[in-house]
Amino acid sequence: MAASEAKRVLLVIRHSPYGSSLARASIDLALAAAAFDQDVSLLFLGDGVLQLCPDQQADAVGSRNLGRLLASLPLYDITQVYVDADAVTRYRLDLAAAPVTAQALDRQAISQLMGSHDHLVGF
Amino acid sequence: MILHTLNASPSSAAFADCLRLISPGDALLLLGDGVYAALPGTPARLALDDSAVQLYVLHDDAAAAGILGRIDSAHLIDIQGFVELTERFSRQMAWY
Amino acid sequence: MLPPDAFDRDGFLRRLDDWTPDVARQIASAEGLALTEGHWEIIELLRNYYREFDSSPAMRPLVKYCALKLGSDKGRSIYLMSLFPGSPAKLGSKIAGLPKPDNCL
Amino acid sequence: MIYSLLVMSSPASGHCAMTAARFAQALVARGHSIKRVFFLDAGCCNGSATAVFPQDEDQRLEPWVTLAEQNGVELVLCIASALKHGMLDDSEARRYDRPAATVHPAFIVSGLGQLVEAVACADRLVTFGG
Repeated sequence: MAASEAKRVLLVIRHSPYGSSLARASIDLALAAAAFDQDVSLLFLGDGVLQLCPDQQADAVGSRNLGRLLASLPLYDITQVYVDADAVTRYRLDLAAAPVTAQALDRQAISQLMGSHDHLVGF
Repeated sequence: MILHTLNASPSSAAFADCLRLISPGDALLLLGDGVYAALPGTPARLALDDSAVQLYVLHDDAAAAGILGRIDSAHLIDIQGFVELTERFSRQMAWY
Repeated sequence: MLPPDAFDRDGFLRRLDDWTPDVARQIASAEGLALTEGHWEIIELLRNYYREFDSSPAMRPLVKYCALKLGSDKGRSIYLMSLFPGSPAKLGSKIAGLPKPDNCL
Repeated sequence: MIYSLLVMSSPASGHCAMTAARFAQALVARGHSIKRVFFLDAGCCNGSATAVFPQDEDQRLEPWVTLAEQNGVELVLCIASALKHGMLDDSEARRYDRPAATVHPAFIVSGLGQLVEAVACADRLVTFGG
């Protein structure tokens, strides 16, 4: 992977943490990309913002805790984390309590974000 | 400019999110259950017409759904047309 | 000493609850390592990482986490390599009784 | 142009996975090159050597095998997804003491790094989901 060929990749994450296996797959891909020194950004869109709920207790359903996994993103140097402001409002989420720091974007800013990356991966 | 592909029915959250983020000049290819969003006169189709998106429908999926006769042939493309869209648009966003 | 069938073919514990410091010594010895104070410090750190993030770390986050918790002297890959040769994140996780990384980085 | 494909669609539900295979064939026919097709989540079931589909329906495995064998397209199943779906090649079946391999030999079972690299190398990434 030549550095000159570096592609900016945006993962668009639209699924809730425990409703399907897609949420976990998208975060695993983010961690893998970071481990290979790729420039990766995350956008939590629509129901995807539900991954930012604080106090997830996944052991109650025998799952890995996705909220706690998200808290490790800064250790992977993943700092470009964005969240859909409309969905945050719709679900009355408190971003200050979220497991990872995320920047809230309105509709127009999200369109610009999608246009500023080379590849989009929709989950 | 983005090529959006939608493989989910017009009642889905995927459709709502896609519609919200589509920009004028983007293209939208409907496939699978997404083809129902092309049905003329439906709220989904009216919203798509308002969004000024270039609308395409995968021919075989519309045929399977039984709605081929209700869709203007100008919007219908085959798999090669799908490939051509990805040549024209450097990014694709899959909604499903 | 745990019996051989307590471990999978790659030497990872089948049941994470089986882990004790003695089991760590047993796994390390199978890998040709005698555990020193320096090893134990990283093993404890790995177990804390797992408790905090519910995952086994890749190399980069492990190095950063070490720097954060133990200072910049130890938060370096060369230091971790000297303790756990080859693949420190994987070998350290195995000895610390963490789940086998399933993402195969 | 260089394409990479990401397939998350199951072969057993809907026909998006078959659309992906037809898309890959059309890419080859138009002279594009395919760096890799990566199968993630339910998409990894496309590599099943043991799934049986009704005789009067499309055979879901065959188009992929043709792409691999006749056009040299690399097909990679995500190992984490594959294990969860019971998709094991010979070495994984041995590693986890399972009675048989279930992955067709035209497919490789490997990690997400293969997807990361495929995305980094591609002019175009096309995702198939749902």
